[in-house]
Amino acid sequence: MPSSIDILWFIPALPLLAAFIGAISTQRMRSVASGSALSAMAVSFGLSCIALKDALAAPGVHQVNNFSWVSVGTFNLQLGFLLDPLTAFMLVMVTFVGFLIFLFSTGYMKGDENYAKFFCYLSLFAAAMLGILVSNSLLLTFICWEVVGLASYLLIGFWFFKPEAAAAAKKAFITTRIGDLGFLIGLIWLHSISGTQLFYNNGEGFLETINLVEATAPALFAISAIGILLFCGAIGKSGQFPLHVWLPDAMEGPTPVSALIHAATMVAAGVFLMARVFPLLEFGSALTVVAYIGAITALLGAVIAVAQNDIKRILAFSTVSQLGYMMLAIGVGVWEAAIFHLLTHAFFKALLFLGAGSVIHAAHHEQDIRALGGLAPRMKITFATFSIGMMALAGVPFLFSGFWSKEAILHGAHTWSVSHIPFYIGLVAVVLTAFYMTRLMANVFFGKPRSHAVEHAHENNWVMTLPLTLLAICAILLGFLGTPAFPWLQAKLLGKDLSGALEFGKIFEGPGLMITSIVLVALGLGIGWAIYGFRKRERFGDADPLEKRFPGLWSALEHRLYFDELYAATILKTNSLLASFSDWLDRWIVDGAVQLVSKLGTLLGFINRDIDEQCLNAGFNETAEEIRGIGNTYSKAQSGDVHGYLRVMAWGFVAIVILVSIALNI
Amino acid sequence: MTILHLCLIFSALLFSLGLAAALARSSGILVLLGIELMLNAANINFIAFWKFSPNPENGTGAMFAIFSIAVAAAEAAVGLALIIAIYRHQSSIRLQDANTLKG
Amino acid sequence: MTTFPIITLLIIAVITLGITAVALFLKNIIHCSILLAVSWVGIAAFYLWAGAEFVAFAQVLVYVGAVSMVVLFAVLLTQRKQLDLEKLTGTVGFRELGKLAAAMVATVLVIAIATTPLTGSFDAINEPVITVRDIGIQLRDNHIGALLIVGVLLTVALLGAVVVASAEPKTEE
Amino acid sequence: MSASSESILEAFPLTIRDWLASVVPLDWLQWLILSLIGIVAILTVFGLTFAFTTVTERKLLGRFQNRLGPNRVRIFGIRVFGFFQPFADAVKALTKEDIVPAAADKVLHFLAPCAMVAFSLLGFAVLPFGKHLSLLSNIDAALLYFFAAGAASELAIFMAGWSSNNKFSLISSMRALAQLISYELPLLLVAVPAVLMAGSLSLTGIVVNQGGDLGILNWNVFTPWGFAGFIIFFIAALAECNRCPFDLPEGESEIIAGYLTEYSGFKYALFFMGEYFGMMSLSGLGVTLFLGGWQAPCAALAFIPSYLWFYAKLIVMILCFIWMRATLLRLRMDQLMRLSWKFLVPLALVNLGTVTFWKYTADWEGGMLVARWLIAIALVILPFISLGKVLSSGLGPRKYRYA
Repeated sequence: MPSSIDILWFIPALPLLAAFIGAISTQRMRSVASGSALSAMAVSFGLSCIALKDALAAPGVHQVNNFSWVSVGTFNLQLGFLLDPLTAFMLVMVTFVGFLIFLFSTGYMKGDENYAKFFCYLSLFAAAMLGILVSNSLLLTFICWEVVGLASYLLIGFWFFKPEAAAAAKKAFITTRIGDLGFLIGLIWLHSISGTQLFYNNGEGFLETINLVEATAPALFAISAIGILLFCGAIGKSGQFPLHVWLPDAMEGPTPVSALIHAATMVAAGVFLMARVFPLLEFGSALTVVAYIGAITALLGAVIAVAQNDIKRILAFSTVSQLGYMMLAIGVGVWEAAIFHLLTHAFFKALLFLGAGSVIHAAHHEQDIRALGGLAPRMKITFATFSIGMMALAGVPFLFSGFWSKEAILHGAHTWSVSHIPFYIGLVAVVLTAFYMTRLMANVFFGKPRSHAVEHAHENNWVMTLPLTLLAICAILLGFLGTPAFPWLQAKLLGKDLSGALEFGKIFEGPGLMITSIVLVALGLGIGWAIYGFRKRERFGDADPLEKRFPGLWSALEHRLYFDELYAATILKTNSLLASFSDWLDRWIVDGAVQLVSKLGTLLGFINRDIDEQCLNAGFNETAEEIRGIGNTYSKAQSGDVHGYLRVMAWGFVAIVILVSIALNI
Repeated sequence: MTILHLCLIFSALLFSLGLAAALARSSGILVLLGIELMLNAANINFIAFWKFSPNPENGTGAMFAIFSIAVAAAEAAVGLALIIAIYRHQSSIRLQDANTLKG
Repeated sequence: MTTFPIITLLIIAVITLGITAVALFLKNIIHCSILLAVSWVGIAAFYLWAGAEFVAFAQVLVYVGAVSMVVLFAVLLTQRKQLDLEKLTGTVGFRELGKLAAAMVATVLVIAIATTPLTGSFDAINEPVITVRDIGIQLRDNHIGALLIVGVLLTVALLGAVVVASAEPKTEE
Repeated sequence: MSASSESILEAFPLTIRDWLASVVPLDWLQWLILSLIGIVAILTVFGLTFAFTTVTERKLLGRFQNRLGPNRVRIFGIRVFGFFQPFADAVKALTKEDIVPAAADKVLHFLAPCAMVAFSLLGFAVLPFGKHLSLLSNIDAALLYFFAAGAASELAIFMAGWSSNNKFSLISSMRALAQLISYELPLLLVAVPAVLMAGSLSLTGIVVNQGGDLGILNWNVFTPWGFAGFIIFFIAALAECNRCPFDLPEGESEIIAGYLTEYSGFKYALFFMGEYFGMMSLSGLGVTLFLGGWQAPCAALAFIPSYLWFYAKLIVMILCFIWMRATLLRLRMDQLMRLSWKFLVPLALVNLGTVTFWKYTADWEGGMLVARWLIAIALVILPFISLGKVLSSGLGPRKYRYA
C-alpha cells in the first residue's frame, strides 16, 4: 500500500476527471455528469480522510513529494505535493462540504438545461481548490489559483443570459485579477531571491530557509514586500477590503455556487495561502498590514450587512466580515485560530447558504427578506438547521462552533503586542454580527408571509435537507475540536503538544474576555430582537425601523458605503482617462512626430525645389523626392503592416545578437 | 571550419532567404512560403546536430525534425486557409491591404 | 577524412540555395511555388546526405506532395486576374528594406556560426543511420505522447483550416 | 549476392550484369556501370511493355466493342496482327509538328511532359522485380520512397495544365490535383496493413513475408484484410493513374482532353508514356503488397524464375485495368470526391483495425481460427455494407460547385 503522500495527487485529479467527463457528456447524459462529480468528490473525501489519518500520525512533519517540471540548463523548476495537518484538515473540510454542496446541487439545479455543464464547472472548481491545498509549490498554487478564478468566473456567470450575472462574473474575475497581479509579482520576486518555489523540500524549501536569512534591512524590506504582495492575492480571492466588492455581486450565481465560493473554497484559498506562507509573513512586517486590513474588513462587512435586504447578500457580507476575522487572526499571529475559524465557518456558512438556497428554492426564487416571512412553521427542518447556523455565526456561547473559534481569535487579538485597535474593532463586529443575523431570522422565518409564493412554500426533498442536517450537526460538533480546554486542533496544526498549557483559568483570563464577548453577543441578539422581533414587518413595502430613525446612514449602508460608485468614479475613470490619453498620445505625439518628419521632408523638398528652380533648376528635384519618400516610409511604419512588424523583429534580432556579442567580448 | 559549420551556414543562409521572402514579398502566400523555408532551415539544424552529435543512435534530432515537419504541414494548411479567408474578405492577398487594425 | 561528402554537401547546398534564391524573387507566384518544391527536394537531399532517410522521404511526401499542392490550390483560388502580378511585388523601398534586413540577419548569423569554435567529432564523417524501425520504436516508446498530440494537432488544424476556408459570407447566399 | 543455390535462370540477369561490369577495371566506374545497367534494363523492359500495352489495349477495347482494333501495320511485310503499331505511332509522334500556344508559359510547357515521365519512372527504383532484382534493394523506407516519388507526379500534371494557359487545361489540372490528393490517402492507408504484417517498410521484406509453405495462400490478398485492401488499392490506383472510370482530368467529351489539349507530337506521346509507366509501377506495387510479389503460387512452380512470376502478375493487373476501362463509365466530380472521402478512406481506416486484430490473433488455432476468420470477415463486410448504404443514400440533384 503506497503511503498517502504518493496518492495525494489523486485528490485533485479525480474531480478534474469528473470535470472532463462532465465536459463531454451531453444533455441526455446529465446523470452521468452529476454521478461522476459526486463519486469523484466522495472518493476524494475518502482519500482525504486517509491523508488526515497519516498526517495526524506525525503532526509537525511536512511530507513532500516533489518532481522536476521544467529543467533548462541550470534552471530547474520543481513542483510538488505537500501533506501536513493544515493541508489534511482543509482537504477533509473541502471535500466534505463540497460533496454536500454537490448533493444539494443535484436537487437545486434539477430543472436547469445546462445541468451537465454546471457539474463540469463545479468539479473543475473543486479540482483547482484541492490543487491549491495539496500544492507544495507557490507556482503550482498560483496555477490552481488562476484555475479557481476561471471556474468561479464560469460559475458566477452560469446564468450568463442575466446581464447582472454576466457583469458580476466579469467583476469577480477582474477584481481578483488585480490581486493576482500582486501575487504573481511576489512569486517572481521570491523566486529571484530564494531560487525555489517549493514550500518544503527537506530543508531547502523557502519556508525552511527563511529562518536562516539574516535580518538585515534590505532582506527585511524585500521579505515584507513579498509578503504584502502575496497578501494582495489573498485580498483579491478572500474578498478583503478594498477588493471586497466582487463578493456580494457573486451572489448572482446559483446558490450552491455561492455556498461553494463563500464557504468552502474560493474565499478560503486566501486564508489558507496566508496560513501556508505564515513563516514568511512572520519574518517581515507584513503581518501588521494583514491585521489591520482584516480588522477593517471585519467591521465593514458587518456594518454593511445590517442594511441589506437580499438574503444572500446579507450572508455574503457576513462572509466578508468573517474573512476579515480570519485575516485578523493571521495578522496577530494566531494562524491556527484562523484555520480553526475557517473550518467552523466553512461548515456553518455552507449551512446558512444552503439553508438560504432551500428557502429560495421553496419560495420560487424570491430572495428579498422583505417579501419572505413566516417560514418557520412551513419549513421546519430548514428553520431548525438555519437557526443552528445563525447561532454559530453569531457566536452563541458554549454549544456552537462559531463561538469557540471566534473566541480563539479574540483571545489572540487581545494578546497581540502591537496594538489593541484590531481587538476592539473585532468586539464591535461581534455585536453587529449578532444583530444582523437576528434581523435576518426575524424577517425570514417569523411574522407572516408577505408574498404569494411564500404562502405556498413547503419543505424540500431529502437531497436538499440531508446536507443541511449533516452540516448543522457539524456546525455544532466541530467547535469542540478546539476549545481552550482541549485545543486538539491547534496542537495538531502547530505540531506542538499544547496539553501543558491546558488551563481552565484561561477562559476567564484578561478582563473577563470570554464574559465580555458573551455579553456582547447577548447585546446584539437583544437589540436585534427588540427592533425586529417584537414589531414584525407587516407588508413588503414597509420601511425598516432603523431606516426611519437614521435615513442618511441607512441609505449609505444600503448602497454598500458607495464602494462600487467610488471605484466607478475613480478607478474606472482613471482607466478610461489613461486610455484616452494613450489614444491621444498615439494620435498626436507619435503619429504627429511621424507626420512632422514627413512634412519636414516635404518642406525640405519644397525649399530645395525653390532653390533648385532659381539656381540649379534640376539637380535637387530628385533629392526632394527622395526625402519625401523617406517621410512616407516613416509614416508607413505605423500602418499596421505585418511586414513592418516582421522587419522590426529582424532588426531587433540583429541588434540583440550584436549587443550580446559585444557584451560577451566575442 | 568543420563540416558542421558548413551545414549550419547552409541553414543560416536558407533561413535568411526565407526571411527575405517574408519581408520583401507582399503576397501572403509567398510570405507563408518564406516562413516554411525558415522552418526547414531549423530542421536542417536539427539533422546536422543529430549527425554530429556524440550519440546519434537515439535519434533525437531526427525525431524532432519529423515532428517539426508535421507541425509545419498543419501550419501551412491553416495559413493558406487564412489567406483564402482574407482574400474572400477583401479580394486581395497583399498583406499591405490586410491592415484593418492600424491605428 | 575524405573530401567526397564535403563536395556532395557543397553541391547540395549551392544548388538548393540558388534555386531558393531564384524562386523567392520571381514575379510569377506559380513559378515560385514550383521552384520552391524543387528546393524542398534539395533539402530532402541534404537529409539523405546526413543519413536521415525517413526524414528525407517524409519531407518530400509532405512538402512536395502536400504543401506545394495546397499552395498551388491557394494561388489558383486567390488569383483570378493574372494581371495584378506586377502589383503584388510591392513598392521598391519596402522590398529593399526587407532584403537589407534579411541580409543583415544572414551576416550576423554567418559570423556568429563561423566564430563559434566547434571541435572534436564535428569534423569526422561519421555515418549515423537511423532506420525506420528505430524511428518506429522511438515513437512508440519515448515519444508516444508527442505523437498523439501531433495527431490531435493535425486533425484540429485540418478541421480549422476547412472551417476557415469554407466560411462564406452570409450576404452571398 | 551469391546465387549458388538458385537455378541458373534465376541468377541469369545478375550473371550478365556482373560479367558486363567486370569488363572495366576501375572501382567507381564499375559502380557506375552496375547502376547504369539496372537503369537501362528497366527502361528497356518497361518501355517495350508500354509499347505493347498500348496496342494490346486498343485491340482489347476493339474486341470488347465488337470490332477488330488496329491490325494494319507491317514491317518488311510481316503483320503479326498489327502488333507493330506502337513503332509506327512512335515514328508518327516524332515527326509531327510540336505546337506551343503563343500565350503558354514556354518553360513549364516544355518541362511538364519531361517531369511526368521522370517522376513516373522513379517508382521503379524500389520495386523488387525478382529475388535479386531491385535497383535500390537496400533502401530501408522503400514504400515511403515510392509514395514520395508518386507525389511529385501531381506537380507535372499541374504544370501542364497551368502552362497551357487554356481554361480547359486549367480546369483539368485542378481536377487532377483534387483527384490525386484524394486518392493518395486510401492508397497510402491500405499499404499500411501490409507493412504492419511484415513489420518493415522495405518492399523486399513485404514480399519475403508473403512466402512460405502454403504458397499462394500466404499472399496477402487471401486474407480478409488483404482482400479488402487489394480492392481499395485497385480502385485508388485506377484513380491515381487517371484511368477510366476516373479519367476526369482528361475527359475528352467535357473538357477536350484537359491538360493534354495544348500538347501535340512527341510531348503528347511523353504524357502517355508517363501515364503508362505510372500504371505499371502502381501495378507493380499492388503485386508486391498483395499478390505475393515475385513469389511463385506453389513450390512446384518455383522452377520458373521469380522475375517472370512478377512480370506475369503485372500483366494480369494491367489487363484488369484495361478491362475496367472497357466496362465502366466515367464518374462525376462530386461522385469521385464522395467515393474517396466517404467510402474508401473510412474503409481503409477500418481495414487498419482489421489487420491489427489479425496480427494479434496470429496464434489462435482450431475453433478459434474459424472465429478469427469470421470476425475478420465481418469486420470487412459490415462497414462495407453500412458505408455503402450511406454513400448511396440521399443522392439529390447535383450541385455544380467546382468545375
